[in-house]
Amino acid sequence: MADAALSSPANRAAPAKARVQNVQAPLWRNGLFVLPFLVVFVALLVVPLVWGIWLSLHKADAFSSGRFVGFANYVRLYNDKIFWQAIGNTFYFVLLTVPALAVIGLMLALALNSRTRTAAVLRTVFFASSVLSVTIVTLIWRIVFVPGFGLLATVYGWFGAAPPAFLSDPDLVMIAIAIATIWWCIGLPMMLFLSALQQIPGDIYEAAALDNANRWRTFRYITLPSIKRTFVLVVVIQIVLQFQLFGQAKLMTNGGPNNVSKPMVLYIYEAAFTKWDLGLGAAASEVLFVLILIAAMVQFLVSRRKGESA
Amino acid sequence: MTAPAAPTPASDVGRGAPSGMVGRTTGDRIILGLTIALAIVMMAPLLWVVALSLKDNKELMVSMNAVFHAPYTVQNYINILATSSVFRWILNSLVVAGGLTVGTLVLSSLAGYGFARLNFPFRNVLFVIVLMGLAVPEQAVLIARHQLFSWLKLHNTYPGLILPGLSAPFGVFLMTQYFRAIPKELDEAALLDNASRFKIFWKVLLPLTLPAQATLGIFTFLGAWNDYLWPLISGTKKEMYTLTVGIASTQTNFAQSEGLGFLMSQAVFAGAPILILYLFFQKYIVTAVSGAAVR
Amino acid sequence: MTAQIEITEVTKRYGALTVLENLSLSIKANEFMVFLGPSGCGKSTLLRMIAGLESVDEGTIAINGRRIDTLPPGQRDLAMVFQSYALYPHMSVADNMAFGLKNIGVPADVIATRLSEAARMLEIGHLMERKPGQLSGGQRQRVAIGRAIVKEPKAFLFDEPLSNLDAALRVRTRVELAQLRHRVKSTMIFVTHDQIEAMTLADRVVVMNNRRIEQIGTPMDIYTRPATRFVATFVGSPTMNFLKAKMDSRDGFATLTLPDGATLQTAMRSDGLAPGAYELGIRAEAVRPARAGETVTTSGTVEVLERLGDRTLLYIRLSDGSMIVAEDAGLSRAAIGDRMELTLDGSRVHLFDGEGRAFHAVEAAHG
Amino acid sequence: MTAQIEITEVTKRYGALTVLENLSLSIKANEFMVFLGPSGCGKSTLLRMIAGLESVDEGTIAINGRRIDTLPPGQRDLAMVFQSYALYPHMSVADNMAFGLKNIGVPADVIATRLSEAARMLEIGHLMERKPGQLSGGQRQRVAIGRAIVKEPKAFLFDEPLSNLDAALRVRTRVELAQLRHRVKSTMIFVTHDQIEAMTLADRVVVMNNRRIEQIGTPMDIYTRPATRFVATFVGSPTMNFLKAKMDSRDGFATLTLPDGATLQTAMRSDGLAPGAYELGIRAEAVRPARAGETVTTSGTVEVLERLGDRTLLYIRLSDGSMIVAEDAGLSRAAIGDRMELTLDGSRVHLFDGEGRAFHAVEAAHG
Amino acid sequence: ATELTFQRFFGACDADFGSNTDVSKAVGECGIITSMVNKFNADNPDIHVAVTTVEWPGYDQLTAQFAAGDPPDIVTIHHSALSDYQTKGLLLPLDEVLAANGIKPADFTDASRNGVTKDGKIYGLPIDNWTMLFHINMDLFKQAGLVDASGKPILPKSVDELLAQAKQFKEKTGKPYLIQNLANETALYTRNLYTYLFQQNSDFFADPTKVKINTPEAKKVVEMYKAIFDQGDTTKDLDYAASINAFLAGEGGVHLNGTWMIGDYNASAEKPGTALNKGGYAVYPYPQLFSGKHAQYADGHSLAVSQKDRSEEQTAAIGKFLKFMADHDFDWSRTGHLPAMKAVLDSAEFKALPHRDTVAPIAELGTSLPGAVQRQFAIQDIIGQEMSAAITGQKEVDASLADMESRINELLANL
Ligand SMILES: Nc1ncnc2c1ncn2[C@@H]1O[C@H](COP(=O)(O)OP(=O)(O)OP(=O)(O)O)[C@@H](O)[C@H]1O
Ligand SMILES: Nc1ncnc2c1ncn2[C@@H]1O[C@H](COP(=O)(O)OP(=O)(O)OP(=O)(O)O)[C@@H](O)[C@H]1O
Ligand SMILES: [Mg+2]
Ligand SMILES: [Mg+2]
Repeated sequence: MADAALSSPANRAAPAKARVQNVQAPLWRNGLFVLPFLVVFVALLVVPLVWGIWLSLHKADAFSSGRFVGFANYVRLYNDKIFWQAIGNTFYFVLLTVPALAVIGLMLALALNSRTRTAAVLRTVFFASSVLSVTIVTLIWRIVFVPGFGLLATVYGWFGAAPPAFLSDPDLVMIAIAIATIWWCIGLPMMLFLSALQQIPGDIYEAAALDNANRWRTFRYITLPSIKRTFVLVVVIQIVLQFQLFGQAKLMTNGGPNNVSKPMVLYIYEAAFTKWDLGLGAAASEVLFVLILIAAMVQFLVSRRKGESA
Repeated sequence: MTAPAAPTPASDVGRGAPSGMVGRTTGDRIILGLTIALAIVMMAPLLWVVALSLKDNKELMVSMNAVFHAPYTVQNYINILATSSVFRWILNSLVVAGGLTVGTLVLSSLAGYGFARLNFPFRNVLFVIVLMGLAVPEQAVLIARHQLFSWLKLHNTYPGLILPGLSAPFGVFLMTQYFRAIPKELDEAALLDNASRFKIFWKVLLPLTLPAQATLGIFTFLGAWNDYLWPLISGTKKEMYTLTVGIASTQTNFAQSEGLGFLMSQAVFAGAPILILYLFFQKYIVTAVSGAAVR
Repeated sequence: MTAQIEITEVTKRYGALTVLENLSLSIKANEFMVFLGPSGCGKSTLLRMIAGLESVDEGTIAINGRRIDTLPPGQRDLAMVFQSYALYPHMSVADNMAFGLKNIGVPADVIATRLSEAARMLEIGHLMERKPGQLSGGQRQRVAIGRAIVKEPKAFLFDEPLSNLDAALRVRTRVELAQLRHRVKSTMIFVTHDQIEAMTLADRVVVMNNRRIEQIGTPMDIYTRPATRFVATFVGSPTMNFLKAKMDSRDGFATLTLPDGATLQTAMRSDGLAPGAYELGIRAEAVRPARAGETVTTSGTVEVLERLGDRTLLYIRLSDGSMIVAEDAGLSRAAIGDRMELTLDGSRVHLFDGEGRAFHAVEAAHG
Repeated sequence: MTAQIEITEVTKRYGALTVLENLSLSIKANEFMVFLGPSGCGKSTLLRMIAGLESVDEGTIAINGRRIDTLPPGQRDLAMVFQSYALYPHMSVADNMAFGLKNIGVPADVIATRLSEAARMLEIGHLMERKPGQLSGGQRQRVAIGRAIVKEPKAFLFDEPLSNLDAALRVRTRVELAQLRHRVKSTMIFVTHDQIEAMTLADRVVVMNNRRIEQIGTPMDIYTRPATRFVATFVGSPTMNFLKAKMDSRDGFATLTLPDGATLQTAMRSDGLAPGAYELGIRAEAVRPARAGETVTTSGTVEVLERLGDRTLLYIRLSDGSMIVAEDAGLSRAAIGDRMELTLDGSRVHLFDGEGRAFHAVEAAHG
Repeated sequence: ATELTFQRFFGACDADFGSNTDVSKAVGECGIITSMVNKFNADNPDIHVAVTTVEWPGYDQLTAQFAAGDPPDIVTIHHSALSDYQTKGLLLPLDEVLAANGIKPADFTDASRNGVTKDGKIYGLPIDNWTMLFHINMDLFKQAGLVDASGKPILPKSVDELLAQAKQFKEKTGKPYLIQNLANETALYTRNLYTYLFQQNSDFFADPTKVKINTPEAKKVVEMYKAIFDQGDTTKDLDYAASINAFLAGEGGVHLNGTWMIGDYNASAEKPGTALNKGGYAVYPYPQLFSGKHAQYADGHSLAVSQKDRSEEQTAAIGKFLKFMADHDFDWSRTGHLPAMKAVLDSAEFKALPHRDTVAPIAELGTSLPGAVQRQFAIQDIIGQEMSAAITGQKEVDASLADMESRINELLANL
């Protein structure tokens, strides 16, 4: 018995040692490289996420652990007109900004895709706003939109006209927020398109020139198909980003008038920090998460299809 | 992601454009003209804000049009500097943004190398989970995270401000992509040179990721510097304010119009360092953006 | 339709760098003209100027007597095949070929006819619905040619179209191109830095170097009677052997004394030649191991031996230290380290004087 | 230090795909062995298995009698030169070369000596402080070799090290490599799909195709006595001509009847050959335009003509429609469309039967 | 020294008052409170009060701090927000501390004492009361013929009168009668509604956990504001800052704004060349338009103390600080707010402050919501949103009121 017990590990070790060496073999040891990040990732993202889901099943405020209520919070969300409105607002906002960002970004990239000094300066100009924080962006745009003495009013004043009430007309507030957002975010799509344009080999443009293609046909038949994937990518990235609208709405209109500019994230924030209804806020968070996850899955599928065909 | 070459200078950006071709100039000029016009529209709000910040508050209170004529003053900026805490806030922002940047670089590089180059049990599953983390908006975990940090007594500490940012998977994603683009022969050559896995990472591959490090570093730094929501609810003591929160806190209750110029100077003050940083690192940022997404 | 192309005193600069200077060249209708030269000598630039992809700084380019250097590329009625083929990656082969025709509003039925014609000629009929990404290198190459053919242009411009193919395919495609050239009657300009391509395809070769044209002539001309030492070096593989030599005249023919004291009687008339120091140029195929009884010109030791199958190249170190390459049969019995006696063929020598002027034993070749 | 390498019944699979199957091979100490084969045949895979960069699924690899396939790559005492060179881009040339030595704790003075030795041998002394990015292709190649040399490995492994060089440089580097090989005494394994490299460099060539070894032999062996039709096709440029032929025996030698009715008396013993249908293989250099008075084997029309300078290749369409390539002198007077009478050299023919077995007129070559 | 943390809004003004200890020299909310703390620190070397300023109103942050278990010692809280924290047991009852320092609840004005008293205990030191006022541009009123013989503005006494006067005002001056900040705003709407519900004796918070606001009284108020809006008798698209500018520029007759603006407007009126200097500036409580109780909505600021473990010295120091603040209530009342201490209200020096004669009645008129009503800031948002929807015509009045009621009740039901 003892002998067998002693010898068996050795026996087992022998073939293990003789086992073919493979530099690609999975080894626990290799996992050490990703471990530090995984610890932080799990502790600060996965755990809060799970905790958030748990919380969403509770009636809880910031100061007490709360009591289990099952899906009651979700039922409340379902019955809450404002929540539906917030979802609608969010989609409306995405609809306002994403196509504009994609199209304007592409136009700018096309116009600035050259090696001149001017183009370099203009690229800087169009990207510069992207580095500002939301606090500053909204401050700037409030000053632009403010009735009476804002930049817009001043400019309109030169022509003796009164500007539209961008921050109080229910039909215009979302557009105002969208304008500020586009101004703020245009740099990223532009850069993505620029880099995509640069990956189009110059010689197919030369071939097209020899093929007598005019500017429009060159764009339509050469450029556009070549950046199709980037276009999809930009759209998906922007959908995910714009879904998370918060700062602009909170700081420019605080969701008003009458919630027409209240996006989901602001709803969540208010539920948690104004109404102290953590459970409700957490439930709304999960809904947002699911919506964004769907968008991200689309992105994943798109990029995977890209990987397959590449 | 392109192969890890030296970062292309920004002036190289227009490579794809046909350059010496005969013909087609008027059209180009019209487009350039329109673009410049749009750029001016783009810049107008910024210039307006800068102009406002250089005006005396009292004068602006009477009429906003004062902005179009002299006198201009830097008094608003002097007032900001006199708010003694501002330097503390800048320090806090530097510590938080810097700490987060360094931490992100370290964690992302290690993990990126691991995911890109090494095989270990459950690697693919873990990578997909991390990728799914990209879809988790910060706001979705805000509440739970705040509670967690309360229990851990991490609020109003530097770790409390830095740690949440470290969990963002974007850096890992970026670095993984970047490591994957480095030719595998380099690892293999080093393996034949008897180098350990860590040595390959540290001595052979890491130096090649410098452009990506610069990119990720800049983005992380910018993001941390401009973050508003988390510092607002975690760094709640004056001496733990970051610059964004601090500047927001000085805005007077209900009397903004008194201090319009002052308010604008704060906007400029908080935005300027980051804009300068941007201009300074522009070429990296440009390649970074390009590299990060396409492919 | 074909084109006679006249390039007159053309100059091209990139900033301070002058790439081409005062270059003139006349290409006959239906001629297959090859631009040959080392990398960076301006071949592509010249071709692209003809195509309209680069502007002309000075001088003019005319086709059939009409000046074209001010026209945009699309209106010059030329077709170009790029080194990278520049196929539109997202269009099918058929669409690639039809794009240029659609742009100028050619009727659909004409397009269809031309496409099927070209597809038949190039044997790419079964590929018409594929995307370029689904084609092999050689197939892409043929599609690129097909795209040029359907336009029925006045002239074809090729910029190193074979250099992206692997060795075996390159040889095959070269042969196909040579066949094609006799089916499609049109002026063709072909850029390459591969002298074999130039030799095998051209009616005439323009050898370019360093902003200038070194020589224009038929392939055999430039091989057998290189105008300059550069042309002699650049054309032919292995490279021509060069040896220092002292020239004397004997019986109206030049006699050479090599550095190791050996003498070589040449078939070169010494009429116009001043006796003195020259550089002797001789190709490997004119240097052979001496057979029993043959006159031995010089001798040395075999240092490297390259068996190419049908022949063997011997790299031989002469007693004065210089290296000479000799050609032997495929089944050569030579081995490294062997002492080897060599015969130089005096009827195939070239002399180059200090100014780079060349003198040849062979009279102007036919063709 | 050198290595005798024994590969025994090695099999390699990627998932369901079997890349190598039951392959055995023995490489002698100090031998220069070339793996030759078409793209994707598994050459690199085999090399990388020797290096330890790929695992061995079945079978063993031993060096000097010691099994190494279970050792990590760093401990096998081999050096590898990659196709892309894989130089560490951020390290100077000197650091690149020293990296492997430092990793195993070689003393600094030894490193310095080895580095300067290698630098002298490869003439890269002036490049030692540069980064790889500042080197030309050829220089990088030499640095990569230098990095291998300083390790003083038991064997060198080369994976297509010349394929990233341009044509001229490739020829030059090939010659350099041949010279180096006589200075550094070590076993060398060299992977290529370029038959000229294989022919000119190898002591022995392993011709691989489709998971298997087709033939192992000296370059002359595989050129003159290819074991299979595949080898015959793959080795030699232009590719061997193939014609259908009916074999009969006359006086103990094989006589062939070609499709156009022409007959060819060969120097091949017909002892072991069953009369019947075969494929005749004959290289271009054994097919010549018949000179006056010579026996004419067959005739056809010149369709393509490739002037290579020292010789001319004639692509001739025979009356039955098949194409044959013949070799003529550099100054050949043939022109396209000419009717041409050909002599086939009966002492240099090969026959391939239906199973792909080969029979040769030439006896085993020397060497 | 004993360290106390004091968290407040009112902004930062270290540039002007960072080292000022002479409270009488300070002006404005920020300047005065900064100077007061400076002076306290100077007077009490054994205590150090460290100030954290937060963005107004700072409750998100405060909530976060309480949740994190690390709240400041002393914090500014609106009377209306006290119960949120008090009901969670987060605040320290101050009765003992105040008593120990000689501050008696009876010293407070009624409005203030009611504002800080919850369940019979005092949870904050009241420092002021504030309310909304009619800030009047006398020049335009004169042009509109709305000034009586004694030079006092004529204010309406009923809804109809209000509408008529507004119409008259517009005809005479070409400018709107009211300047309201209707953009990006909820507080103004809510305060207006509360005021006129009080004036109709509507007891909409009879049950502090359930509102009853879908009532004819509420409808009357909303319809009145809608009529003003529809007739163009008010500015429409101004936000808070813009409304102040508009009033200063003489763009309308009456600015609905709080007590805190008195100082600024008065200063502007004294400066030659300004719109207010032309004909003068007057300020009054909201006019009584209905027949019920004379009342208007009021709130106040207080200093609350968080519930946490403290040493005796710390508690004593807090007491000392509160006492100091109570003693300097007059200085604070210079901001325009009404003092929280009866004695100050009655003092001559207070009465000598500009316009205090006309606004003093609000000490009596000022009414707040029942102290037990929680989440008043959240309720304010709901009311403001629905009212603005109704007034600007996005929604039917009835529908708004119905939604208003159900939303508030849903909020309160889920506390
Ligand atoms: N856009 C440009 N800007 C500056 N210099 C250029 C440009 N294009 C080409 N050159 C320079 O002009 C010279 C000629 O270039 P060209 O491309 O015509 O050479 P080539 O003969 O075609 O060489 P290769 O065989 O390598 O293609 C080179 O020295 C090159 O560096
Ligand atoms: N990691 C892998 N996974 C799956 N299949 C692979 C992998 N690596 C190589 N192969 C396949 O194995 C076969 C042999 O590949 P290998 O690289 O050895 O070819 P090779 O002879 O070196 O070709 P080349 O001359 O193109 O380099 C190929 O069919 C290839 O597709
Ligand atoms: Mg070129
Ligand atoms: Mg390979």
